[in-house]
Amino acid sequence: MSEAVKDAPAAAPATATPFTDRLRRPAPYLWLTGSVLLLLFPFYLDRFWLQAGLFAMAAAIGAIGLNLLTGSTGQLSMGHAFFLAVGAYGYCILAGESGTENGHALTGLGLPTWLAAVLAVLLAGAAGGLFSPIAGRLSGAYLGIATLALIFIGQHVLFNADSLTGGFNGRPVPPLSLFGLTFDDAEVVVAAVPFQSSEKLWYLGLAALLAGGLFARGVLRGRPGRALNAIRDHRIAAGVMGVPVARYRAGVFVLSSMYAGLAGVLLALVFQRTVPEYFGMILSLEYLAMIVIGGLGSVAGAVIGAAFVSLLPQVLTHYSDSLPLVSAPGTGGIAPGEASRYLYGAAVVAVVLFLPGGLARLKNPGEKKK
Amino acid sequence: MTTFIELLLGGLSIGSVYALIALGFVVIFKATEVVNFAHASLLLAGGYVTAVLHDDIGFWPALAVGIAGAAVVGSAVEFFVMRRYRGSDQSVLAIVTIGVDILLTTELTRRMGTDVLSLGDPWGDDVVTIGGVTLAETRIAAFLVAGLLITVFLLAFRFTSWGVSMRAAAENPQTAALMGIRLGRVSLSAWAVAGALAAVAALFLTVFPTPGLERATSLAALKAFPAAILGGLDSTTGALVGGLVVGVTESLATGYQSDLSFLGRGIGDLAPYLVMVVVLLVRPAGLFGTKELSRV
Amino acid sequence: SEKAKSSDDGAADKNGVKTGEGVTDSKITLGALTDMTGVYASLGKSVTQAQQLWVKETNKAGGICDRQIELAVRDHGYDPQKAIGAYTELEPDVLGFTQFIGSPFVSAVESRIDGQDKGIVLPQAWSANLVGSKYVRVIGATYDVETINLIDFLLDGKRIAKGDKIGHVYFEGDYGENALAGSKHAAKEAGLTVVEQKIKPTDNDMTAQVSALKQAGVKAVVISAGPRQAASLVGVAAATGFKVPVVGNNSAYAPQLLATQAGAALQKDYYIGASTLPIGDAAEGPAKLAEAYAAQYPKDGLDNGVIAGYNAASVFGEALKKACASKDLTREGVDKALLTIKDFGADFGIAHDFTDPAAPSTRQTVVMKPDAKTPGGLKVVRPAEVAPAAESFTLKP
Amino acid sequence: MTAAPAPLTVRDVTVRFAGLTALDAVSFTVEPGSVHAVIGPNGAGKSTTFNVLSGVYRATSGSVHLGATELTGLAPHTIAGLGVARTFQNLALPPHATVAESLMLGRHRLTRAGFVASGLRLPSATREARRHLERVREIAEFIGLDKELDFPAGALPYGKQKLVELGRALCMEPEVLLLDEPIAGMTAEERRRTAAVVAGVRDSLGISIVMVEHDMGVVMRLADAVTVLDFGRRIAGGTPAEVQNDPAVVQAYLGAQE
Amino acid sequence: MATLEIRELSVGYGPVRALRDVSVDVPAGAITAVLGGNGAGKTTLLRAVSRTLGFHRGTGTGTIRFDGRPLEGLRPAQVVAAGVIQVPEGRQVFARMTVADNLRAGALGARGGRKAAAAALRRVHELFPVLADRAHQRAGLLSGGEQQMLAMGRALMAAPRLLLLDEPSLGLAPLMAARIAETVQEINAGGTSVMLVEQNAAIALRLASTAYVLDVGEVALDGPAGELAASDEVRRRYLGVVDETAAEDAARAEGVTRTLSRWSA
Ligand SMILES: Nc1ncnc2c1ncn2[C@@H]1O[C@H](COP(=O)(O)OP(=O)(O)OP(=O)(O)O)[C@@H](O)[C@H]1O
Ligand SMILES: Nc1ncnc2c1ncn2[C@@H]1O[C@H](COP(=O)(O)OP(=O)(O)OP(=O)(O)O)[C@@H](O)[C@H]1O
Ligand SMILES: [Mg+2]
Ligand SMILES: [Mg+2]
Repeated sequence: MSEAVKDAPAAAPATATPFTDRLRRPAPYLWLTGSVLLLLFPFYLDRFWLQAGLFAMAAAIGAIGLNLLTGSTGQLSMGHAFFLAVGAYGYCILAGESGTENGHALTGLGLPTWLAAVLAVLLAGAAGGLFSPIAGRLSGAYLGIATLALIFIGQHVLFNADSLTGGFNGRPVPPLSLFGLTFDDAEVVVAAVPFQSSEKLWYLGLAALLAGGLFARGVLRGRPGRALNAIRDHRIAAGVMGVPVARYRAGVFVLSSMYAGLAGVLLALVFQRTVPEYFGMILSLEYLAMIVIGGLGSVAGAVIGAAFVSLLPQVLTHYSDSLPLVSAPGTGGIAPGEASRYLYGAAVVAVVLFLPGGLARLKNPGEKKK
Repeated sequence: MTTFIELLLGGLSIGSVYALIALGFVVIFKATEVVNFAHASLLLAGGYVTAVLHDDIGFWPALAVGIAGAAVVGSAVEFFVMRRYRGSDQSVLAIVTIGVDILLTTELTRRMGTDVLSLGDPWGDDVVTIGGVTLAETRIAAFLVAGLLITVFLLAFRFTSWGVSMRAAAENPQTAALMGIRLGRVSLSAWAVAGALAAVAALFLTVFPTPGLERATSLAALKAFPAAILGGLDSTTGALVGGLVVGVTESLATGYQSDLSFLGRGIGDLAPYLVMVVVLLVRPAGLFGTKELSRV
Repeated sequence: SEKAKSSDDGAADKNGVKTGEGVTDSKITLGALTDMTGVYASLGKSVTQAQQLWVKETNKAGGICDRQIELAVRDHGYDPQKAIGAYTELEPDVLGFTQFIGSPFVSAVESRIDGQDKGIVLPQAWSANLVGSKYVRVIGATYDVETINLIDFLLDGKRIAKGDKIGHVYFEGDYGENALAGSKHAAKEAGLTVVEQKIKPTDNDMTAQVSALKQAGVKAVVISAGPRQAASLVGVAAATGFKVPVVGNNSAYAPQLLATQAGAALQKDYYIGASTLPIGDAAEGPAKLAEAYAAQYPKDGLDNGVIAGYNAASVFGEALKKACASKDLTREGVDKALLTIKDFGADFGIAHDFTDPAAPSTRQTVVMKPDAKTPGGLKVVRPAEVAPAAESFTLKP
Repeated sequence: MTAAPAPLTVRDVTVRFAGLTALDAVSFTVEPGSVHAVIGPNGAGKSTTFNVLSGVYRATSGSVHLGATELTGLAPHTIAGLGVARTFQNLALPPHATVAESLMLGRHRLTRAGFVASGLRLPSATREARRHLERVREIAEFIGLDKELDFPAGALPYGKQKLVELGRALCMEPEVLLLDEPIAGMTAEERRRTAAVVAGVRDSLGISIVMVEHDMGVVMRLADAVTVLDFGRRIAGGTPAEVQNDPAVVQAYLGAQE
Repeated sequence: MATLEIRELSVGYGPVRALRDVSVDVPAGAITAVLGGNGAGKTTLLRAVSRTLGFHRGTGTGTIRFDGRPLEGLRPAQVVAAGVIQVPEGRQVFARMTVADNLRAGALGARGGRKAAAAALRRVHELFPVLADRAHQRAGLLSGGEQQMLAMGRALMAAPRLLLLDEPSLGLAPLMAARIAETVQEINAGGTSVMLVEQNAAIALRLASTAYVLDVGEVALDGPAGELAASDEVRRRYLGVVDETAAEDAARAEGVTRTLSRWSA
């Protein structure tokens, strides 16, 4: 080839190779500072903030899963909350002991809690697999609303299968034990700081989020990710290129359900009791908002979006006394609950408007979505 | 047997209200390919305007203003929000409408407070009895209005240039523009029409036998989702049939819940979704929807 | 770090009053976890405003134990995550909670309350599932007991008799299912049959339910749902010529309903039970409160949430006073004080007894009837009374 | 890879759509290692033939065999797995993915990494990706796309996009390559270059190529055999020269030569 | 006189410069051809005229006047209303609508009344009988060539004053391509000016009176079509006329020596 042809094009966009990608990421010390901060939080923040952070971590895990499905494969799902419920309740049923509570009989298998957690995630995946006749065949709005059916079915089961779910009462969540460490409220003093469930769970949440994030990133950057994107962009062409479309659609649905299941287990551990009300349609919509706000198809986006959507109301309520505009409840004016909804609604609209790639783009505007 | 007929007719009558709501979804979807989650809040807006005005200016003028008001709100949503996203991914747009819905619903419920508002309709709690079966007059009105509006839109979509523009704009905005179609005007009109339809639906959703308009009314509007999907998101006929199917399913499942109690009680809400899932398994684009078309 | 353990309990002020969380030398902070933007917004608003009124009055009268009362309010909008978050946030800084709307959320934190936090929580929910905790104390008759009393009212008036069927339309969830347990018990005692109709809060149209109940031939209907459902049920029943009495729990009515199409029907043959007198009652307690409330919040209507909220706050206040007297304003001290309150709140029609955590504070129910002419829209038709079937009923085995 | 490529046999394939017979008992055989052109007027059924061959459409009757393997009724991805690759007449490229990614998609059938291996970044997956990226570069260079590897395919001009399609199909290392109008929308010079690529593929890889093309010049130059369709029926077949002078073909397709 | 004047037009898509100072005239009643290789900017030029650059996030500077009236600042629909109709690249039929509805959509921008539309429809059916046969089929299911015919027919429904054609013969069989050429000539004879972008330079240069050659966003050559057709450069690059030396040149420049070996791993 002639020399002239080898000249790089004038406006070469970011290269796709992982290596150069790594170079473009913020300097390692930024990561280091961030990690150290995250690791130190339990020593300084009180339970409220830790719990809020844990909610955000669980949401982030769930959002990563949804983003695999909706962002990367173009399969709209409004049934994510259902799989969260499967994870949360699955864990309780598998780990809980049989017995009676408030006069209701509760069935539990009493498995070791770590095993129950793993099985609960698998159970959520299996639930996703059961839905694959639909998930493999439908797309777009039809799939979105078909998955809405899961929410209604789920809530119905949660309320009615008393002996498994505890009905409206919910079930107590057995604390997780891992390597002899139990994530309950029994105090363990670390560096003169009493560690209760939130402090302990914090590290568990971080680990789960990190693992989940890295895994999803690997999937997206690898062969399956390409196949998923191809299905999103051109279903028939994907098939002709050798991608088994229905199997991949079903597969990613299962994977995303497993992420939801993991998020559900973590949420259950934080809540310490499962409540059926939680796993409703609003929750599913919040997850959708997370991935759009953060950026469709990107792992970092899911995390950022989840943090945003899940922390915003908590922060606003917390500071409701000192924020202008927002008035304390019962004094007339805009209640913090309302203010946070205004903000959150406006954020969904505005982020998409001004940052078409989501908040994740802010960090690194040049970077390709992924 | 009379119970069955009573439940059936009751289901058809509430079903026609769902059909009206579903029609609003269908109009937006046909014109912009967007699933409009903000429809419930348009409904709330229309109902609210009617409710606050009827005491002062009478029911019919209030309803007219309510319809116009909801149309204006719909247009405003299009003009200030949706227009800026033209060409974005379908699911992104759907999620944007969720954002809009949150904003509108919060504002409206804040205004409504905790009241139950009456729309001041002239039908009151009058009923007609046909062969031992009683039906609320409001529901008969709803049935007639839904049938009429759906026929009108069916014809409009098929035969007017507005309908052609709308479908063209939905499918390929750029080429539609090359045909001289004013995209802005088309989608603005779609949103305005959807708003107006929502206001009409709001009326029928909140008059007797339901007590009135209040903050939870928008939740009831969600029942139009399975209706729209079941019928086919881009089909006006589908909206009608879907609405009726949902109404009847819900009514029968409720009425016979004692006999169905092995499924757990209170499956009235759930049954339409189950029917929807079964329909989708057989017909992935709903009963009357256009199948996903693709050839290479 | 700040979180590092330092012992701060057991501190005592200059008067020798022991203090703990939520109490300083000049201030007692109480929490209120309410719903002013979600499904229970109308209840939450009245309860909260009434409690704020109580705080104001109490502070004006010099506070309690030389301390001003402060109410920290968090609106969770009936969202579990926010509710639990708000509890976690306020718990370290308050002495206890005068209000916690949403019994599922109360259940969710109950093990924390009983296990470690040990602050008093007065939920605004009347589910029997909440009874039994030393710290979570339900004020008033629980839904099951209330329902038994309501059915007794019907039996009393000879509206139904042995062998009849009664319908029960109830919400999925805590409230409805607890009430159902009551009606089943009452039915068993009186030889009735219950025809169940379970609904969801999104159901606003009771046409199908009425059809089904009519077909089943029920002689009366119990409704354990929201005001809207009650209005629709009563309205449809009246319009279709299904003339049976309808009784509802205290949450199945709101005065705003009188302005709707169902208003007339509601005033005919609909009865509501509650553990307080209606706010519009001529008795001194409600009358004084109604006046003060109307002066403070002229724009807002009066409903029974006002009494419920005010009553709960006063109970807490009474416990604080007793705790102050025994020089112990810690959570433990207040709890001990509450356990000695035996006969409180009779101004609102019913005296409450908090000495036994395993029982509701009362088993009496006032039966009322909607009435457009009284403020608050309710008038008493049967004063506080306990049905024999309710005397010994317990939900928990 | 297989030493002796297999013939592709199309026997009596009929495809009917509601009220329309798009293919009517069409038969032809593609000899191993040859370039076989399918020509005919618009709507004759050429793309439909491709759609049957690649499994996108199901034949109403008739059969397709690759060697001894029956392709009829198999799913598209299974057929792709057997080594049949194709391009699309109307581009089917992901708009935002880079050219490199689009080409890597072509490697799908040759690679193994699944959700678990990719998610855990097992060494096997990483190694595999690296090796195949290398090959993708090679192919891109071969068809003259090496400069565009990092561009989003959607922003390339039409002609380049057609090349990406060709490259993606080549990346599947096919035994049979189906090209639907590979040089439409190119200037004469670009056509020549693309034709050279196609010829180069046949010569260096020895695979069978089935090509739909309206540019008779290119068909004449490249094709070893030609099948002519009209209204879904095969109206002629043979060497390019034979076909070119067939009066039926002239009348239905070519028109009076200039 | 209806003339299109493009002056100093520069267009960019984000960082990509697609056109640089391009000036083109389409005289009234004439056919003007624009040639150029892939990525030369032909489509971009047409987009700039029809004001649809915005759909591709493109921005431009320079002036474009039609009949002396500046087109900048108009919306696409207003350009159509002025009588400028474009046949987009790559067919772009409304796939889910029927063939008949596609044609109706084409008539939306027409200025004539119902009668004119009926006449136009008759004419289109005459030109492309298959469109009449398939009137109720969904356009997305047509074959590639049939879609191209539909795209062309749709534009004719609008009775344009200036027709912008982006590769109208793309994917058409030789017979049909000739038919299109005739049609273009006929339309032109009826008083419609035509700006023709074509890869098939032979046809384009035969039809056009003047031609422009774009190269990487700039006008490389322009002049009467006959003259251009005779020039070596155009003959070699666009007309496919290969003489000995040119072929050798080409072979060297294109690196035909490249080979691909079999993947063996
Ligand atoms: N899925 C389908 N449904 C209905 N008709 C179809 C379908 N696919 C193809 N057809 C019809 O079958 C006929 C053959 O189409 P095909 O695409 O095979 O033609 P072609 O030979 O490739 O033409 P071109 O050269 O124009 O691309 C056309 O008339 C087309 O309209
Ligand atoms: N949407 C777009 N985004 C970014 N760049 C674009 C876009 N469309 C075109 N370009 C770039 O602009 C330049 C001109 O493209 P254009 O499509 O106008 O070429 P063309 O002459 O029509 O080519 P072809 O003959 O292949 O159709 C090319 O370099 C192309 O990559
Ligand atoms: Mg074809
Ligand atoms: Mg072009």
